[in-house]
Amino acid sequence: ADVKACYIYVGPVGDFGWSYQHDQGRLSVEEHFGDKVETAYLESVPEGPDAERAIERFAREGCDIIFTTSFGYMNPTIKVAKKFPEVKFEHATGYKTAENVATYNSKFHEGRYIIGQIAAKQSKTGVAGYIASFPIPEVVSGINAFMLGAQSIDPDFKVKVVWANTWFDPGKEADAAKALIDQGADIISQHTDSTAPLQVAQERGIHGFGQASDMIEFAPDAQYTAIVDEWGPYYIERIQAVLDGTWESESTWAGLAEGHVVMAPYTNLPDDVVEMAKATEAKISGGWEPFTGPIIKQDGTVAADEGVTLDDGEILGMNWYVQGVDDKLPQ
Amino acid sequence: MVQQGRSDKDTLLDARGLTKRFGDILANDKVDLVINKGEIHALLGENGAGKSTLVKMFYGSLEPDGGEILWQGRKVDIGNPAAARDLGIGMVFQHFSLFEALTVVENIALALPDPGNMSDLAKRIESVSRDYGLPLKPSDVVADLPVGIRQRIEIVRCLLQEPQLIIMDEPTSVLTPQEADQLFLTLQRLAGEGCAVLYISHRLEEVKRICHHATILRHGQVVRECDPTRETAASLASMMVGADVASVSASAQKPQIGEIRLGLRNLSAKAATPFATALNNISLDIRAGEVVAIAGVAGNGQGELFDALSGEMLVAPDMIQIDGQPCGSRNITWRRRQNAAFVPEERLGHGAVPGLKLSQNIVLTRHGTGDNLVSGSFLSKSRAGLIEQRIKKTYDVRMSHDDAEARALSGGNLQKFVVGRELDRRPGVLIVNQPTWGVDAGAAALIRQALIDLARSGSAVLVISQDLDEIFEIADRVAVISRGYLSAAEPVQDMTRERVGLLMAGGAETQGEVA
Amino acid sequence: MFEAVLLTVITAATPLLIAAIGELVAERSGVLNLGVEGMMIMGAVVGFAVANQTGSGSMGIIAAICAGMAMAALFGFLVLFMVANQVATGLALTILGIGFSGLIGEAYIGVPGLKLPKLDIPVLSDIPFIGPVLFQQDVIVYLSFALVAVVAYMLFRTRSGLILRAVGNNHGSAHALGYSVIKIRFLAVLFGGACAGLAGAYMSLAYTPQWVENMTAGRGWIALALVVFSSWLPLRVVVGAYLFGAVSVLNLHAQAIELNIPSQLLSSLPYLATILVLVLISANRRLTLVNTPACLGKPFVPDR
Amino acid sequence: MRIELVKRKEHSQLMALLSPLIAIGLTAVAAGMIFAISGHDPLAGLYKFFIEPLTQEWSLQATIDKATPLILIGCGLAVCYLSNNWNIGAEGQFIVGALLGSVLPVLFPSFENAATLPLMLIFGALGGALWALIPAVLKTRFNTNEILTSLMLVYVASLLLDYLVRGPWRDPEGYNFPESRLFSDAATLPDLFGRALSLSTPITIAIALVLAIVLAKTLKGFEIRVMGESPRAGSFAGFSAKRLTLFAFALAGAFAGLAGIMEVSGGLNQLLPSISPGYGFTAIIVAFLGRLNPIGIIVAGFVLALSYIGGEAVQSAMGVSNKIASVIQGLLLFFVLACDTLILYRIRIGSPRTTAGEATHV
Ligand SMILES: Nc1ncnc2c1ncn2[C@@H]1O[C@H](COP(=O)(O)OP(=O)(O)OP(=O)(O)O)[C@@H](O)[C@H]1O
Ligand SMILES: Nc1ncnc2c1ncn2[C@@H]1O[C@H](COP(=O)(O)OP(=O)(O)OP(=O)(O)O)[C@@H](O)[C@H]1O
Ligand SMILES: [Mg+2]
Ligand SMILES: [Mg+2]
Repeated sequence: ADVKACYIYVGPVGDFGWSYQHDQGRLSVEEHFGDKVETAYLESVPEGPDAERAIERFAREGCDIIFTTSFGYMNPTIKVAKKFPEVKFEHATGYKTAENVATYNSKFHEGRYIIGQIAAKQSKTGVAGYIASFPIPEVVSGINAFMLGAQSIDPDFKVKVVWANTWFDPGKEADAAKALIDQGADIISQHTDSTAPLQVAQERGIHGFGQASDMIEFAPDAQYTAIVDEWGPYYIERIQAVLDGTWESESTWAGLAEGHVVMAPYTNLPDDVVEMAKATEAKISGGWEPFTGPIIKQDGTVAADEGVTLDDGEILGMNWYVQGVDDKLPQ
Repeated sequence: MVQQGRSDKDTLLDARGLTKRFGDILANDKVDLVINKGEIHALLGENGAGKSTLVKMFYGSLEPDGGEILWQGRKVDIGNPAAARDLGIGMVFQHFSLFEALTVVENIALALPDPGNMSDLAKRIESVSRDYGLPLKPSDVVADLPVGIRQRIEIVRCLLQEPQLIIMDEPTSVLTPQEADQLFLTLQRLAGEGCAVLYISHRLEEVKRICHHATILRHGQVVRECDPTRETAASLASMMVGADVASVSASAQKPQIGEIRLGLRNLSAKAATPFATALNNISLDIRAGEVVAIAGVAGNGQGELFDALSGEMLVAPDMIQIDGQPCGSRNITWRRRQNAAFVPEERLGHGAVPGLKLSQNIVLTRHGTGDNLVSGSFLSKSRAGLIEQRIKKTYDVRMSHDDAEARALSGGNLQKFVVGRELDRRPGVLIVNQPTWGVDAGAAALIRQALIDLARSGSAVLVISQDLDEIFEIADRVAVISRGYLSAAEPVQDMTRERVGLLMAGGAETQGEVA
Repeated sequence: MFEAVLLTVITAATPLLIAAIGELVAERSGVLNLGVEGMMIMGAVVGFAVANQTGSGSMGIIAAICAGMAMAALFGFLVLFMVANQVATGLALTILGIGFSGLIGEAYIGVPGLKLPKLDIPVLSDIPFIGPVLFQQDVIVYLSFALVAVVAYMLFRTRSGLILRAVGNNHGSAHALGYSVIKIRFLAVLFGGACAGLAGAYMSLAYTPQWVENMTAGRGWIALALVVFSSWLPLRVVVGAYLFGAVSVLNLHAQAIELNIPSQLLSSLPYLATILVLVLISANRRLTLVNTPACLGKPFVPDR
Repeated sequence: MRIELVKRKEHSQLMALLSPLIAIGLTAVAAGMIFAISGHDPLAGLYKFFIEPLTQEWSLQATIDKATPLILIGCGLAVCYLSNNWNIGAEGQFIVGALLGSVLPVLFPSFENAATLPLMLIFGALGGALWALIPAVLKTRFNTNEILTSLMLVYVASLLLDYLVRGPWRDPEGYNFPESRLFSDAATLPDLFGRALSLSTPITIAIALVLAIVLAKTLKGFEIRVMGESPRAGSFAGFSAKRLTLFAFALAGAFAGLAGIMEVSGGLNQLLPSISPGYGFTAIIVAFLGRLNPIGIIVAGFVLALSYIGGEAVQSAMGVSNKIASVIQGLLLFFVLACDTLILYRIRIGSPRTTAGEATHV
C-alpha cells in the first residue's frame, strides 16, 4: 500500500454512535482506495496516558496519517506529533494545530437548527426534551441552534435539558427520555450516542431525531430525521492529499454544504414540514449561518445584533444559552 | 475377643478391620468393634487415639479406607449421615453440629429425613423433650442458648429419629454434674428400651458408673476390651496410655501465700455481641504463691472474663489490678510488660497463628516484652529461634521437622508450646483458660505440674477450666462462674463436686448477685 | 405524572431486583460472587443474539439464563472445587464477561432488537392508575415479583430454603449432618447466575432493546450493594431496588424541573444514598448477625 | 475416578514458585486457541502479544510506564488484602489523589518553585489517603461492608473530577473545553535519561522494595500478616484490628493517590474528565497475581502491562478485537487463582471405593 492511515477511537467501534461513525468513515476509505491504502485502528483507547502511547505506536508502526478522534486526545496528539515530524496527524474536535497536526470537526449545529424548526412545527405541547451529554461548547451550541431554529417557528417554544453525564449509557438515556416525556415533552432530541431515547419515543408514540447515524431501524415510526456524521468524504479527501503530497495543516470545520453533516431522509412528517426542512437545508448549504442575529442570551444581554453572524471562535467556545432554554448551564 | 458374660446373640453393629488414614496419620488401624442391643458401650482412649474418627465412620460422615461394617448381621455401606439415620443410627457430636442463626425446631428439622409440618414438629419436640426430662422451647434461636441447652437439642434431635444406636461423643464435658446425672437417667432408660449407646468420654468415673462394656483405643488400634464396672479409674487410665500416669502433686509443697498480685474489683462488662455473656460484678483476689481455679460450664462468661483479664476487651481501670496497678483500660501489651501472661482456650487461631512458624509465633506474644525480639522495629529471627529451641526442649514439644508451622503440630504438642511460651517468661501473674483441653494424660500432667511450680515460686496463677478433676488436682482455691456471675473463692478442701455442681447450675449467680 | 414516573422506576429497578435476588440466594448459601456484572452482561448479549436469531423473545430469555449459569458454573468450579479466593475470582469473572460479551456481540451492533411485548391483562389494565402500573408490564417485570415471592417462600417456608440457610450459617455442621455443602452452594451459585443472566436479558430485550458494549454500565455492582442493603431479606431487596431506581430517575426529573443543583451531584446521589443506607443497616447488629450468612466468603473443604 | 483436594500440612514452597508459571503456560495455550478460533495465526498472535513488546525499546518503555501505577496501587492494595481489608476503591483514591495533588498547579499556577512538585506529591498521597479513610472509618465505626462503600466512592470520585474539570477548575484559556490548565514545568514530574524513564518508576520501585522489607522483616509487617490470617490471634498479640484497618486503607489510598498525581503531573500534565484507564481496578488483579507480595507485584504489574501493550499490538497489527485482550486477562487471573490452590492443597486422584455387590442402602 502507498499510504497507511490509522485511527484511534475513544469508544468501542460497537457503540453505534461516535466511534462507530468514524469507523464507517475508515471503511469507506478502504472501499474507495482499495489496495492503495492500508488502514488500522485501536478502539476503546481511554483519554489519558494510554492515548499518547497508542498514538505513538501508530507513528512507529509506519502510519503516514493518524486520525485521533476524541477531544481528549488533543495534547497527546500534539506531543507525539513533535516527535514524529514526518507523520501527519489529524485531531477531531480540538483547537490546537501544528505543522503536522490538522484539526477537523463538523458543524453539527447546522443540523440542529433544522431539527429545532421541525420540533416547533410538530410539537403539540410546545415543549421539546433535550438529552445532553456533557456541557462542552459543542453540546451547548447544539442546544442553542436547536432553540434558535425552534424560535424561528414558535417564539414561545420551550426546551427542557437533562444532563445525562455520559456519552453512552442506554439505560440512563432511556430513563432521561422517559423523564422528559413525563415532564411534558413530546419531541425528544439527544446529544448522546445510543438509540435508547428514540426507542422510548417509538414506544411512547412520540417523535425524535437520530444522532450521529441514521437510527430509523430502531424507531421506524418515531424518527423524523437524523443528523448523520459523514466522516468518509473528509477522510478520503485528506488521504488523497497525502497520496498527492499536497497535505497541509489546516482546520476544517465543514457542515451541510460539504456533505460532512448529512440529514437522514425526512420521514413521518407532513409534506409542508419536509419542504420547510429542505428549504432551510438549502439555505444553510448556500452559506447562511444559523448563529446570525438577533441572538439574545439567557441573561438578556445581546450576543449578536440583527444580521450579525457570530464568528467561528465564539461558536466553538460557546458557554451561554440563548433566551428561552429552560435550564441553567452547569458552570 | 468377645468377653465372657457378654452375649453375641443381640449383635447390633459389628465393625471389622475399619481403617482410616488422614495423610500420614493412620487414625484408625484395623479396628474391630461389636455393639449389642441395649448396651451402653464405652469407647475410651487418649486424645487423638481415633475415637471420633471411628464413630464418624459409623455415622457416614467419614468414609473408611478399609474394612467393613455389619448392621444387624448385614453388610452395609454407610455413604452419608442420611443413610446412617435411615439405618437407625443417631449421633451427638463432640463439636456441636448446630446452626446458631436458626431456631431449635429448624435445627432439629434439618436432621430428620421427613420433618413434616413445622408446627407439628414443634409440638413433638416439646412433648418428647419433656418426656425425657430435657425440656426445650422450639422457637428459641440457638445463638441465645447456653451450651447445656444446646446439647439437649442435639440429644432430642437424636431421640426424635427413634434410633437403635445413639453415638455420644464426649457429651458430659459441657454439662454440670446435675445435668450429667439427668443425662445418665435418660441413657439408662434408653438402654432399658433396647437402644444401644456408644459412649465416648474422658471421665472414667462416669464410665464406671453407667457403661456395660468398654473398648479402649490407643494410636488407632484396639488395645483392650473390658467390663468397666470391674476396673478402677486408674487401671482404665493406664490401659489408655499404656503406662502408669504420673500423678500431679499440688499439696506436696505447701503454698507460701504472699501479697495480692491479681485483683478483680466488681468487674462488669456488657455483652459485646448479642450472643455474648455479660460479666456481673466479679470480685476475686489472687495472691502470690497460689493457684486459683474458676470452674464452670462452657459459655458462662469464661471467654469474656479471659478477654477482660488479658485486655482484649477493655473495662474501667480499677476493675482489674495487677500488682496493685489499675489496668482495666490498658491493652494486652501493657499488661504483659507488667509481667502478666495469658494462655487462651483456643490454641489455633487465638493463641497461635496456624500458618506461621513456631518461632514467629513466639513473636506473637513476646514482641512487647523485654526479650529483644524487636530492635528498631525490625524483628530478630535468630533470637526468636533461640527461644523456640529452649521452649521445645523444656516442654518436650515434638514436631516432624524443625520450626514447623503451628498448624502442623498435634493439638497436645501445640498446647505445650503455647503454655511453654508463657511459662518461659516466668510471669508474675498467669491466666490460663483450659490449660489441658484436648491434651493427653501425660502432657496434661506435665502442664499441670508446671503451673503449680510457677505458683510456688511466687507467682499468682488463675486457671479457668471446665474439668473438675483438673481443678481438684491443682487448685488451692476454687470459684465457680455461672451466667457471668462468680461465686466467692473457697479453699479446695472445703469444696465437693456436689457443691461445685450446685454453684454451676445457678448457685454462683445468686451468690454473685448478693456479693 | 406520578403514575408515569412509577412506570419508569419499575423499569429501572427490575434488572437490579432480579440480579440482586439471585445474588441473595448465592450469598445465603455462603458464597460471595462479585462477578454479577460479568454474568449480567453475558446474559444481555446472549439473550439479544438468540432472540435476534430465532425471533423469539422467550428463547432469548432462556438463552440468557443459560449464559448466566455457564458463567456462574465457571465461578463455582473455581471457588467451590478449587477453593480459590472468592473476591478475586468474582472480579476476574467480571473482566472476562465484559470482554467475552464484546466479542460475541460484534455482529449485533446497530441491529434493532426484539422488544418483549407488554402483557396487557385485559379489564384490569383499564383501571385508572393501578391498571397501567400493575397490569401492563412486560413478562420479566411480573417474573421479578414472582421470583421474589418464590425466593422468600423458599428460604423461610420450605425445607430446601432451610437447608440453604443452614449451609450458609455453618458449613461444618451442615457437612456433619450429611448435607453436601459444595453441591448446595453450587446450585445456589447457578441460581444467582441464572438471575443475573435474566437481568441482562431484561436490559437488552426490554429496557433498551439493543446490544451495545458495556450496556449494563455497572448495574451488577449496584445489585451486590442491594443484597447487603437488604440484610439478606428478600422483601427488602424489593424496597432497595425500587429506592435506588427511584433516586436515579428522580435525578433526571429534578433536572427537567429546573432544580439548580450540579448534575454530577445528582448523579452521585444514588451512590451516596447507598452508602448512607449501608451505614444505617450495619448499625443494627442483632439483625445483621442473625441474617448475615456466617460463612459468607469462607472456603470450605470437606474431609471424607 | 474421583478428584479431590487434600490439604497440605504446610505451604508448598515448590508450588508457590511453579503455580504462576503453570498459569501463564495455560493462559498461553488458551490465548492461542482464541486466536485460532477467531481466524488468526495462533503463533504469530502469541508472539505479538507476549514477546514482541519486549523486543523493542519504545514498547518496553511503554510497558514499564503502564506497569508503574499498577505496581504502586497494587502494593497498597496488597497491604489491605493481607490484613483482610477489602478495599476495591483504589480507582477513586487514585482520582482524588490526582485532584488534591493538582490544587497547586491548577488554582495557584504562579506558585512555581522547587517545593511545588514535592508538595504536589504529598497532597496527592494525602488526598488518596483521606478518600480511602472514608470506608475505613465506616467499617471501624459502623461495621459497614467496605467492599461496597469503597466501590460506591469510586463513582462519586469520578463525578467529582468531572464536576471540577467542567466547572470551577476549567482552563480559563481553554475555550470552555473540559480540561484544566496545563501544568507549569515546576509542576511537571521530570523524566530521567532523556525521556527513557519517568521519575515515577524509580519512586514506585523504591516504595515496593521498602514495602517488601517492611512486610518481611518488621513488626508492622508481622502485624499485617497476623491480622490477615487470624484476627483473633492478632488482637491477642496486642494489635488493634481497627487501627490496622485505618492504617491499611490510608496506606493503600496514599499509594493510589500518589500514583494518581504522578500520572497527571508526569504524563497528562493537566486534569481531564477521565484520567485513569481503570488502573485502580486492574491493580486488584495485579495484587493477586503478585500474590500480595511487593516483589511479586512488580512482576505481575509488568505482566499485566504487557498484556495491554500486547493487546494493542495484536489489535493494530492483526486487526484482532481489543476484547480478546480482556478475555485473555480474565483467563490469566482464573488460571493463577486455580493454580494457587496447589500451594495449600494437593490434588488426589483416587478410584472410587469398589462397593461390593451385596452392599445395600436399607
Ligand atoms: N480431618 C482430619 N484431617 C487430618 N487429620 C485428622 C482429621 N481428623 C482427625 N485427624 C487426626 O486423626 C487422629 C485421630 O483423631 P480423633 O479426632 O479421632 O481423636 P479422638 O480420639 O476423638 O481425640 P479427642 O479425645 O481429642 O476427641 C488425630 O491424630 C487427629 O489429629
Ligand atoms: N431469620 C428468619 N428465620 C425465620 N423466618 C424469618 C427470618 N427472617 C424473616 N423470616 C420470615 O420470613 C418471611 C419473609 O421474610 P422477609 O424478611 O423477606 O419479610 P419481611 O416482611 O421483609 O420481614 P420484616 O418486615 O420482618 O423485615 C417473613 O414472614 C419473615 O417474618
Ligand atoms: Mg474426639
Ligand atoms: Mg423484611
